[in-house]
Amino acid sequence: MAPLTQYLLLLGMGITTAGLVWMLYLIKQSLGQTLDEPGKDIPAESGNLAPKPAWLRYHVHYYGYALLFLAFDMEMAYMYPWAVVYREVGILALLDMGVFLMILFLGLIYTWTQLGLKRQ
Amino acid sequence: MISVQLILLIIFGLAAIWFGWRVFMTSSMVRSALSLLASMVAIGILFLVMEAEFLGVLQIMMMGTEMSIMAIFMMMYMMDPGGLGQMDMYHQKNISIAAGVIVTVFIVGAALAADWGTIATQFPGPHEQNRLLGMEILKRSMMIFETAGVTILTGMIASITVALSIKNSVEK
Amino acid sequence: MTPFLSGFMITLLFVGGVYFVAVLERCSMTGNVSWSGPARSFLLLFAQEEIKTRKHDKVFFETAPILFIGVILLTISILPFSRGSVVIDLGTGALFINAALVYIMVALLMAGWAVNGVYAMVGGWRALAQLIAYSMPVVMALTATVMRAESMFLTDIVESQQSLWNILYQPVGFILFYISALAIAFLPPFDLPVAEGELAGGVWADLTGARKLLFRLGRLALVLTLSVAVVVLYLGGWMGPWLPGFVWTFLKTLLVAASFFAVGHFIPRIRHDHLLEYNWKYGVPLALYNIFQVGVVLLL
Amino acid sequence: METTMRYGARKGKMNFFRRWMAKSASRELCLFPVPGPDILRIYQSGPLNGEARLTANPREANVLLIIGDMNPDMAEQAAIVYAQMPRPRVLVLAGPKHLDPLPHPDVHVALEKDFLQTALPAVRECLSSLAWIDEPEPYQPEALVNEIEEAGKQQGHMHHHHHHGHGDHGHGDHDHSQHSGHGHSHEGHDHSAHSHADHGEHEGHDPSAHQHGNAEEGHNHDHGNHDHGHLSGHKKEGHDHSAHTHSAHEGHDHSHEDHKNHGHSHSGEAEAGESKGCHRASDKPGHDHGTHDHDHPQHTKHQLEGHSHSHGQQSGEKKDSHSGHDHGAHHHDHGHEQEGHELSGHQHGEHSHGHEGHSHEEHDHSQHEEHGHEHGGHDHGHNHGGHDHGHGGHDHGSGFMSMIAMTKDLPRSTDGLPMEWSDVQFGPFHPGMPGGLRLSMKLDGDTVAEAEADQELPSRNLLASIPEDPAALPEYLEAINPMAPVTYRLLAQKAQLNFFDEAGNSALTLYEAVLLEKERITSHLNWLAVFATALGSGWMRDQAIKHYHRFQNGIGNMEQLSGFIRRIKKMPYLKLKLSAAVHNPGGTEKHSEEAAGTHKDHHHEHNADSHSGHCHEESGEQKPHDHGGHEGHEHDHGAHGHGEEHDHHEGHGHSHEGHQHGEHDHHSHEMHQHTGHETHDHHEHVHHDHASKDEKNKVTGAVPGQLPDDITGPVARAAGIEKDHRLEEAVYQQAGWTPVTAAGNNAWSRLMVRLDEIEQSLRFIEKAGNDSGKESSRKINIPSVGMGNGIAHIESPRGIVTLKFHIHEGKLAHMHLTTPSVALAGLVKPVTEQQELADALIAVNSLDISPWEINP
Repeated sequence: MAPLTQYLLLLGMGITTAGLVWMLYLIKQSLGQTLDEPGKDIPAESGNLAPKPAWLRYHVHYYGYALLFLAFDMEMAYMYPWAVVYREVGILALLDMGVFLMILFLGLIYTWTQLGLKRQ
Repeated sequence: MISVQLILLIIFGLAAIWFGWRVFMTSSMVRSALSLLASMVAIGILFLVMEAEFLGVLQIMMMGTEMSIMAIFMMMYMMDPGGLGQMDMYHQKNISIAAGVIVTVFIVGAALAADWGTIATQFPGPHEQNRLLGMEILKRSMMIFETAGVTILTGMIASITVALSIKNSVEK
Repeated sequence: MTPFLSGFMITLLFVGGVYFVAVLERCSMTGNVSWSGPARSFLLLFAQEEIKTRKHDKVFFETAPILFIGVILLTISILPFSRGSVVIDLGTGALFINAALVYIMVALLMAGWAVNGVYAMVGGWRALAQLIAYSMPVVMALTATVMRAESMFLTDIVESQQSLWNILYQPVGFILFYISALAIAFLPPFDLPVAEGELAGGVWADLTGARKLLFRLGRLALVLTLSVAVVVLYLGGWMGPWLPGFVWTFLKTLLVAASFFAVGHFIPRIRHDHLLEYNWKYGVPLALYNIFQVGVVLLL
Repeated sequence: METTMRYGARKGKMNFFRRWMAKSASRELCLFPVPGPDILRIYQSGPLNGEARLTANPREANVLLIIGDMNPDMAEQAAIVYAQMPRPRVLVLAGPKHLDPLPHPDVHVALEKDFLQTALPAVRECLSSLAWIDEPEPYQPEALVNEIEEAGKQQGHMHHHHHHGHGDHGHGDHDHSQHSGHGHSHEGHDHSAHSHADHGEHEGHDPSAHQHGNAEEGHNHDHGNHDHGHLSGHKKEGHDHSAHTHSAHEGHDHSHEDHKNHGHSHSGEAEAGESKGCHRASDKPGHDHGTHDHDHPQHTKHQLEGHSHSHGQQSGEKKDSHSGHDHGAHHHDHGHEQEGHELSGHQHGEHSHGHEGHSHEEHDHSQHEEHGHEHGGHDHGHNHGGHDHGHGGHDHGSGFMSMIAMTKDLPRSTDGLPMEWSDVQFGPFHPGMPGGLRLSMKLDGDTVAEAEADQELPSRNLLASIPEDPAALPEYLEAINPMAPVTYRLLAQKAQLNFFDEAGNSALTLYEAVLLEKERITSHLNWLAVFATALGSGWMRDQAIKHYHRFQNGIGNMEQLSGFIRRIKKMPYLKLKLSAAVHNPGGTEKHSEEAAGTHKDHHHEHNADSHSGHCHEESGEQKPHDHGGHEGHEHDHGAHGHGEEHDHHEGHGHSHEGHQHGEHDHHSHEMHQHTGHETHDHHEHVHHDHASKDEKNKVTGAVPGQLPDDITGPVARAAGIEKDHRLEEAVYQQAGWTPVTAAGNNAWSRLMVRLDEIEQSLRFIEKAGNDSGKESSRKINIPSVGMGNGIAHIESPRGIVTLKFHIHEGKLAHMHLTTPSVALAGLVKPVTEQQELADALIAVNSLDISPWEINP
């Protein structure tokens, strides 16, 4: 299969899924409308009417990890092509990637020592 | 096949631009961040359409997490992240419009003026591309690759230091 | 096998697999096997009203379920069920799995945000935390399988296990991937985004009717997908004596899926901070060790 | 069964497809039990096997199951649940025929054992035949509609408010709409008056505030300016303003009076200002102060939502006085106005920059620290936050919104970031909480900033009518608390004996003790099921339910239960989850305390060991663990408990000596704490970077510092404090009974204590089994006349319950019940502070607060 055909297939699958979901919605709609009642549209909160919208400045306590993750995420870009040719290149690849990963690992250890590996 | 590619290119190119525009047209921070994600995915699809599979998939994968992480920071640091107040997202409107127009003109000009050469008809398949990319990293661009490592390390240390400094100063 | 036949087989296996996973899930929840239970659950949600919460984010509310189920279907379509029986054999299959599964988190995050309720929102952001925790070990474990196969084709990865399955060749990688798969599918003990006793359903607490149905269905498909992924990457895929390939895949998949549900029964829900901490303090170094180990063994 | 499902059916005609679907789906019953699954279990004789399942939230349910009568408040919340359920839905009332504001039930059954077996077929019938009807009616009871209107107003406000942000509206009317009753036009200068008063007071009274002195001064000044700007909008208040400032300067007493003339908001401000000086001096300011504290975190939101915020507060705590309310609104308006200013581009730029920079920093700091244990100079920091904010706005008058300016007001998290806190309710119908318990939290992201268990009794309507006849007391008390009916009945009988019986022998008989222990087992198992739900362990929950039903039916198997308990103790990760050290950024002090605990332990332990070699099985088991373990906390308590335990033991023999001894111990303990404190601080400073283990740690569910004296029951015993009323009962003494203690004061040790108590009770019952016999025929002669008091204590599964009543002329004149849950509810705040949401819920759960005895 030519690569482009594959992508078209993937795209087609995505569109088909969306179409099926849309059909599901249509069938569901034919089963009756939602009756509008007071309180029904308020998010369920253990028997309370949630007093206000939840969209606030939500404090995400793991932002330290998130930053670390961003840095490590970059490394993935190199890892995959490297893995494909690893056997072909041999020891040089191991050393190269070893150095690269050691550098990253240093960053992890640094964060660790800075107490960054915990909830903030 | 070229025509299909062209159509897809146009569709997803426009989608990328449209989502990019949506980034600024919504007042919800999370929606804004995820609009950017959608725009990036559209660009990733453009890579796929141009049969640079690794780049495309990588783009789609990395942006998924990175834009989500951007969403948390946008939500944490912006007022009214939900946009329920219909607050305007743009400031200095005139300057921005001017800058936007100038840059667009410049880019379009550059694109039209550049000599793009002949369209490649023969190119390696995805697997071969991956292999060649790996070879490139390990042979010719090894220094760049290792430098990138050090750059990432610097970035990591810098970001952690900055992020934790507020906290440490509070604790001390 | 002709493409048509293999397509048919795959669809059959997929639908049957999802149903079977549904039975397993129900069994893990209620403790007794009920073959008609999932169908009744389906009808219950089907007959239910659609409730949209006040001031919800319309775009997210509509797209999150589609995105969720969509990426799962795309993922399963690139997984080989048997030799030659794969819908799309992508040249970067191993990477694609990872890319698609990232969007599970995005869908959860969107759904959590869309509802505009605190329970859901906490769940949504927990989903992101979970991804930040498990993502690195998954990527690195996948890389190690690619190293052995010298290719990102999933079929090549299966073929590379001809002599020895990856579960034995790189056990550390298998353990990391297996645990991460649980986290990707937010199954207990990693069900933080939808924790019942904490968030009363979290991300999908306020979804009803079709949207809930899509999420539930999507999660079943997700469990199946991840089980197949574990089989393909570590359990030698379709390989096995006597029986045809797809039967082996199916059997192994169900075994893995059953084990997925069993694990959660015996471990309490992991704490959010532990999840992050353990993954970064132990998971990442272990994953690096795994790469190193595979690298050394490959060169010997 | 005559029902129409008017409020439960979907609109539409029944056709073939729908009928088939409804019929199939009707076999899938998803129950949402109200008040909770734990109450439902009491009426079940076995687990729900396949015929129905319980759901975690009303959205998934198609059957709302109301179990028993409940007070109007709870009924209203049940109505909310009903309203939030998607149709088709069935309402089942077990017990009451009708419960306002819920509609007429679709299925009604008597509240009896296994009522579900009669209810479920009827429910199925309803769902399969009436899922769609032609004329369904929207369910809109008045109570609900009113409440939602309130909420709707808030929303409207929010919008409104944000438009304000753009500067397209005047400011005044905003307020108007909200405080229709109050003097609405004073916002701005009110505030100024307030600030002045504050200021004066600070300099005069509050020494702690001095460090902020200079910042404040500049502050005040600027603020005045600002007000002027504001007043241009509200012309007629012009002189009021000046008057205010004056009065404020003269002294707060004066201003207070002055304010009163103006209306609510004024007095509110003045009081708030005043209360700073005299916190708990008089009733009224104290109260205000309370409300003020509350305002604090919400204050943040004023900027964003201002109004909705104060509203929310009002609805959340109806008891709050108006003053508190107004105050909140005030701040809001204030900040808000500035926003308007900024955006409309008014040039107020004269104000200096310097302000926002440094004073701000200090400020936040103080605010942050105070927030944990309010009271201090809370309002103080608060007000200033408000001021600062205004300032920032001015500085950036060029039309660009400054982040620094806008975030000044927000409460600071422990990492110093300004965030908004959301008010969330966990209860009364939360799947991971005891049914009926209301837990409200302020969440900073997913971390608990503040939590509180509402002191509201689910069966309050019962309590309102104390029976006149003393003979009816046992039945009456039995009905109050469905979670421990036997205990409460025994309690009443004991009190009666204490009063009426000539012999004056109100001690428990062996038979009664066995009953009590049986109830302890079932109570603990029922708790375990809820706890396991919160933990997320399906296996543990299912097993606990299974064993619960077995014991309830009297066919409990000791072997199997012991096996189950052993498996829980060995469950992987459980101990780590419940007792592992967590990072707690807020608790610098707590940490040192804990570390100090480690120091002090050693001494304690020495004492204890040297005094007697007697060692408890439980503590013996725990001790090696603790030594190996990494948390000082557990360790500390282990030793501590040990010490006390021994004291107690000796105290039994020769009470005097034992007592003295205990006191002595206590002393040394305190001293050590001191020294430990200092040394530890030092230590921390030196090794700041490597202190991954010495980090500020907190353990799930741990109570910082000393456990309050009024805590009894398993929670106290888990902290090593041997408080158990059974020690004073002859039956137990004869059996050589000693209480189970643990050495942790955290969720894990509480779990362990309860599990061990289950086993202990089993052994007790087994031992008593031979000679307990039938109920001894103790007849109580209840005379028709007489006067006096009756009193009884009993060790309930949650701690010591005390009943006192006063009888006048043969009639029950007065009754007072002291229950352990009231004291336990007081622990909610300390155990949840700065915990992640899940940990906080587990911590609260580990206390086993029974909502049925929370505010008798």
